[in-house]
Amino acid sequence: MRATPLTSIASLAAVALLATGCGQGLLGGGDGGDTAKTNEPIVLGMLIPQSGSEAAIGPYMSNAAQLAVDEINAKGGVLGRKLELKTADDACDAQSAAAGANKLVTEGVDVSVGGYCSGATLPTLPIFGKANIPMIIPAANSQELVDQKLKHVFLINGTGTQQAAAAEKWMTKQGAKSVALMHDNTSYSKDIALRTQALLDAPGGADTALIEAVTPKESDYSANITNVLAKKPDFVYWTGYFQEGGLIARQLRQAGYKGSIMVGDGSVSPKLVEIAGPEAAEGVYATMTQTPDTLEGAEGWIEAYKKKFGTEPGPYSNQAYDAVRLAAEAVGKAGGTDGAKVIAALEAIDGFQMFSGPLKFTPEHTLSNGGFQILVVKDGKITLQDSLK
Amino acid sequence: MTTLLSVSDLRLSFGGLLAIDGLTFSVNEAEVVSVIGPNGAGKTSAFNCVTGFYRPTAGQIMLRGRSLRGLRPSAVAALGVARTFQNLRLFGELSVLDNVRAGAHLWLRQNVLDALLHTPRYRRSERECTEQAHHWLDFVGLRGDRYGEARHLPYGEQRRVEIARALARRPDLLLLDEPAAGLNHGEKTELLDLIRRIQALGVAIVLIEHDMGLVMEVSERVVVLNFGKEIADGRPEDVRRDPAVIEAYLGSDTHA
Amino acid sequence: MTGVPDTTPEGAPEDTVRSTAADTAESTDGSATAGVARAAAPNEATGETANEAPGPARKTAEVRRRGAGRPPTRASRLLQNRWAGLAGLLLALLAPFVDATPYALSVMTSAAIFVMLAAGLNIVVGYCGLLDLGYVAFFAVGAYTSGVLATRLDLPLVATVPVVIVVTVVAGVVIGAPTLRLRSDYLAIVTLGFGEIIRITANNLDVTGGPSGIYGIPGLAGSPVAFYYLTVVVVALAVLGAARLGRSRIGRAWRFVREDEDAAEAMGVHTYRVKLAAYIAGAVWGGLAGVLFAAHLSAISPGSFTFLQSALVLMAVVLGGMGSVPGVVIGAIVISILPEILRDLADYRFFLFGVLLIAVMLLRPQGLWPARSKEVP
Amino acid sequence: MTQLIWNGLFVGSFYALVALGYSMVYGIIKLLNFAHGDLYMLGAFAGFAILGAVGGVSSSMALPVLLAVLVVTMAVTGLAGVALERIAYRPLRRAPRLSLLITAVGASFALEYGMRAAAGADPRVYPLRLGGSSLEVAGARLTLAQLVLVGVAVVLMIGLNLLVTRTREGRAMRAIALDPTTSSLMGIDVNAVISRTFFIGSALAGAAGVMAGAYYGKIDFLMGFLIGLKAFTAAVIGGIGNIPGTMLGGLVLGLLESFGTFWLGGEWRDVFAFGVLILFLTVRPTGLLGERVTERV
Repeated sequence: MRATPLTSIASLAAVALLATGCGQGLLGGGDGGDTAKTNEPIVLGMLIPQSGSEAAIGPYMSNAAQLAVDEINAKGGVLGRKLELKTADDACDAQSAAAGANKLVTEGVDVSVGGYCSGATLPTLPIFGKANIPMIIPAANSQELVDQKLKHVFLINGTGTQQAAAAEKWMTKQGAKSVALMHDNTSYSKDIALRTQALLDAPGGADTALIEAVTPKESDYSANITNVLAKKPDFVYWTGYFQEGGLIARQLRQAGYKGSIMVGDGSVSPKLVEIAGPEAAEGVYATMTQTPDTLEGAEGWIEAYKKKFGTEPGPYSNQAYDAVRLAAEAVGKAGGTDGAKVIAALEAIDGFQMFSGPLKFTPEHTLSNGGFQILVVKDGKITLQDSLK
Repeated sequence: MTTLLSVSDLRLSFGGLLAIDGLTFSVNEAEVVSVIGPNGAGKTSAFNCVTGFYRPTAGQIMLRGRSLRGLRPSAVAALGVARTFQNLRLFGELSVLDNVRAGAHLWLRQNVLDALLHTPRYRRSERECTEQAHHWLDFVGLRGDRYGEARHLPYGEQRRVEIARALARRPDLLLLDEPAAGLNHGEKTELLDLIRRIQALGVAIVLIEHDMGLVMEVSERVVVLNFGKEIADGRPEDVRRDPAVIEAYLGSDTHA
Repeated sequence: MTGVPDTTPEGAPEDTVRSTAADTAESTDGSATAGVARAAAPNEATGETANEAPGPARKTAEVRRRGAGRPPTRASRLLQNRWAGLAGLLLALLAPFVDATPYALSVMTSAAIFVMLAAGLNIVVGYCGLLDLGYVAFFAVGAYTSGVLATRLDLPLVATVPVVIVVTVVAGVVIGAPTLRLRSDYLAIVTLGFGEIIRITANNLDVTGGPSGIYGIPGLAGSPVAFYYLTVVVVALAVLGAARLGRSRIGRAWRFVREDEDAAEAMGVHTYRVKLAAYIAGAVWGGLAGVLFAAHLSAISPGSFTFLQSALVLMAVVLGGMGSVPGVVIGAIVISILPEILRDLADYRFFLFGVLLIAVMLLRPQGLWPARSKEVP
Repeated sequence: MTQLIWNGLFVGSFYALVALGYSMVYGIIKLLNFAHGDLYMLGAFAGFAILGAVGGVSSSMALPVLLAVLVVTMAVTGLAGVALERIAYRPLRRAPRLSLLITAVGASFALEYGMRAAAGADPRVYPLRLGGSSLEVAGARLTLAQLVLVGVAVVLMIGLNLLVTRTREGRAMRAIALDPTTSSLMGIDVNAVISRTFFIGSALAGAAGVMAGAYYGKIDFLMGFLIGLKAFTAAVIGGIGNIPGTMLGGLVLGLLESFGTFWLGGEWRDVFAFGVLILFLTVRPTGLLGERVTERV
């Protein structure tokens, strides 16, 4: 290319201006507004980790969501319109999440049904908010999402507060006296630990022996465990993920700890048992929302999922499934995809059946009932111990 | 004649090894003094002590009555001392001109804001800096490409650039560490001329050199080192006849 | 790069060469007299003598005429770099006319911020030759300082900028002062350690919002388009500033240090201070990029400031060409846009980056768009 | 108290094993092999693959099988280290140090994310584990497996020290560390010795990887990153390039972390470790046992 600079810049400018005619540019004008959309599909957007440290979670959620979309479409869709699911990767990272959210907005999403990592979900709130898109967040549940009191944000996973309440209830029921809380210093895990501590601090029942933070992704937690055991607790509650949870359970037992161990919902995975080893994992409790495994009457659903995707559903599959169904319900009630109307419809919902039970949102747009229950590792399998009802 | 640099009772040891053992000499303004001696006699170590690259174990180094001991090399340079290195130390990937501009670092008056805003002062100082760089390259008689990378120049030319860089510092004292090493006969003659012209600018020169012809030709005084000790200090013709010097050189020759 | 004018002296109109040579003389190391000498150089053959300089400059011109017979590509090269910059800026300014969807704007804004980071790291690594593996620490310091001040004290984000500058300068000194005396490879690990310390500290403190960070940070402009333009202008100024610093006294000193610390010291360059200056400049650039980042995302958390981020910025600098401003800008754009285009390959991204780092170092250490080694007189 | 000391020594012996490779490579070619921690990860995965190929093993045979796997893995990671040096480092031996460091960072990424592409992001669990009962010694609780691992580490380290101080090979290494040019003039095959150094250093890291896999059970593609940094810290504390110093540095760092966690809380442990690194580099860059280099200003 031997053009002079001036001509090449001029031609670039010309190309650019021509391209604006295509409609996406600044001079392209709006895209016709909602009126033209009556026969187009209703687009649901799902932001989930498809790469990065939490990449394994993504398919569980998007598959289940797709399952719900297909089921609803098979019954004729909503308001005569089909549902369509679009996913974007947030890589569990704020910047990727912002780009992904903007991508979904650009693709004309009507309702957002994604959000797994709290840290990555936070920056997407204003992006969807500005575009007047309601968000039904299936998994992310940190308190910061609630604290902003945003009108367009609804959480259908149990919150840290609710999980802490379930944990405290079970500890008291087990007659725990002195509880050690361990977290991995991520927002999700620390939040549950601090909220549990607040509940335990109330007079009566068990007391908090200490809160111990560990560095995630390490192998040796003996130093932390020495700290914990120095306080002689009779109950240890780990609120982080299964990778460390398995190691901690194992190393606690190796260090001679005889009391109870309980883990949070992030640790509920067969890998926990594998990492800890069957002996150390035996009898470990877990606080967990209802899963297909523990839900009576969900067998058919699991079958459908397996038939379609060839794998078992996993963490947050059921919440993602419910998020899509809830979105369809709200759009149907609102009579269209107008953001404000859908939000009003969501707020008005009462008794919609979900895995976690009949739905009614609190004024903060969280579940009135978290649906947490207690699981236990029995013969190497995670089974229901107590539904706490 | 006023004394410019005086070194007295300089000692330097590395671990147990005594590299310089009580060196005393002085250099007057605009004087050419050579430091000679067999390999490993401590000549370059003495240079490094004067220019702040080594910390002497004991002794005094005074430049116009100011002690140089304990100063870092750049502070020594700021007091008017410039040097070349035994093994060429050009900024190889930078242009020849930039190499010489390094000499202007100390006297160039511009600050960060000037550079960011391209103030008239910035333009003026950059202009002056480039002019000076060209001037000193002309002065040393560089024939090669001034805009290309310094490492692409032939060896002899690189030597010239290094001297031009030191001169751009506008020093009062110039330390040349074996400037004739690797030069051919014609280049040595030019070097001789160059040293005289530098001296004519009023710059004192201390020269480490193995080429005795060159040393005898340009030096006003010669200091002879052997095993870190000073064995002679005087006019070239006197030193040449000094039995201790002859012994040192013959002795070292027989061992070599 | 298509679209970057690839001019040759033959191709450029004569009058363009002449007029630009006069008004861009300041943008190179060359001076007005050098410019004149250039005009008088034999191959230029303009026949104009009006610009002939008097006295010594004239003489030097003649000497060079004798010695350095180089083809006069410099005027066109100069054009090329300046025009490349302007063309890049124009491209950035026009891009929203092609695609102004929220997604495109978000990606382009992120890319612009990343360019600023790379320009800052280029000062440290490219100019000064100091390997900084924890550069993201300054990015974090800038983002957190503005975010905390804006949300806790209800300040507009612009008002936090002076504080951010002060804090990042302090951070640069605190991190640089103890470490810059070390050998270069120790420095690499120590900066990595500092990067981790900053991130973990942000994660542990309450004032920084702990692990979930800060949310609800006000923006800097009303609409995404306006913010994009603001970012482009700020980043363009930052890139220009870094380039200008690189061509000044301090910038040359950085290169002297990179090439040979001892020789630089011998010429009176206080290498420690000069390195610290590079560090501080890098810190300020990174910190200001952090402010843009906070405004862009409205929420920041420790997860955005991991070692991976530092490595990505380094990758951009190395890939583009260490020490080369246009190279680094292109490197940064490639590194930040590529994952968006190749979202499906996200899992292989870092593997490819690693292989690419090795390949670049083995096969093309000067990068995609190398720094000029030959000087434009 | 004794528990803290034992925890520190146990973790420290892992640090020491990994740090030795760092230290040897640095000592001989002044390269900070940033990818060294990833050879530890590679070792863990190699051991995992070998165990998977061997199939089920009864628990009574666990120890001998693991020792055999350890030896094979050491050979595998050793060769990987040699290959790494040949491909990525040797062509750049005369290049500026910055290029070499950047290459090392690239190698680290390629190994980590290459393993991720090959084995997935999810952690893997060793099929064979060193469990065993625990016993109490002077108030510290330790398991037999821990004793075995520390024993293996000590044997490896003593062997290495003998190799370097007593053999021809070791003399050649030390000679190259002092002056590669002269060494090659003296007839030492510099390339071969450097290759062997990489082999030994990488094999030690690989051994540590298998031991970690067998003891802790969980392995993942990023497990080498942090321990690489810690091992570097250990090497600096002890005196990089100095073998007994590096071993000491590993143990000291393990103890510091153990006590640091106790005093400051787990969330500050890494800040504490890196703080110690920076402190050492500022105050005593030669480490505890490193000899002082000639002072140049």
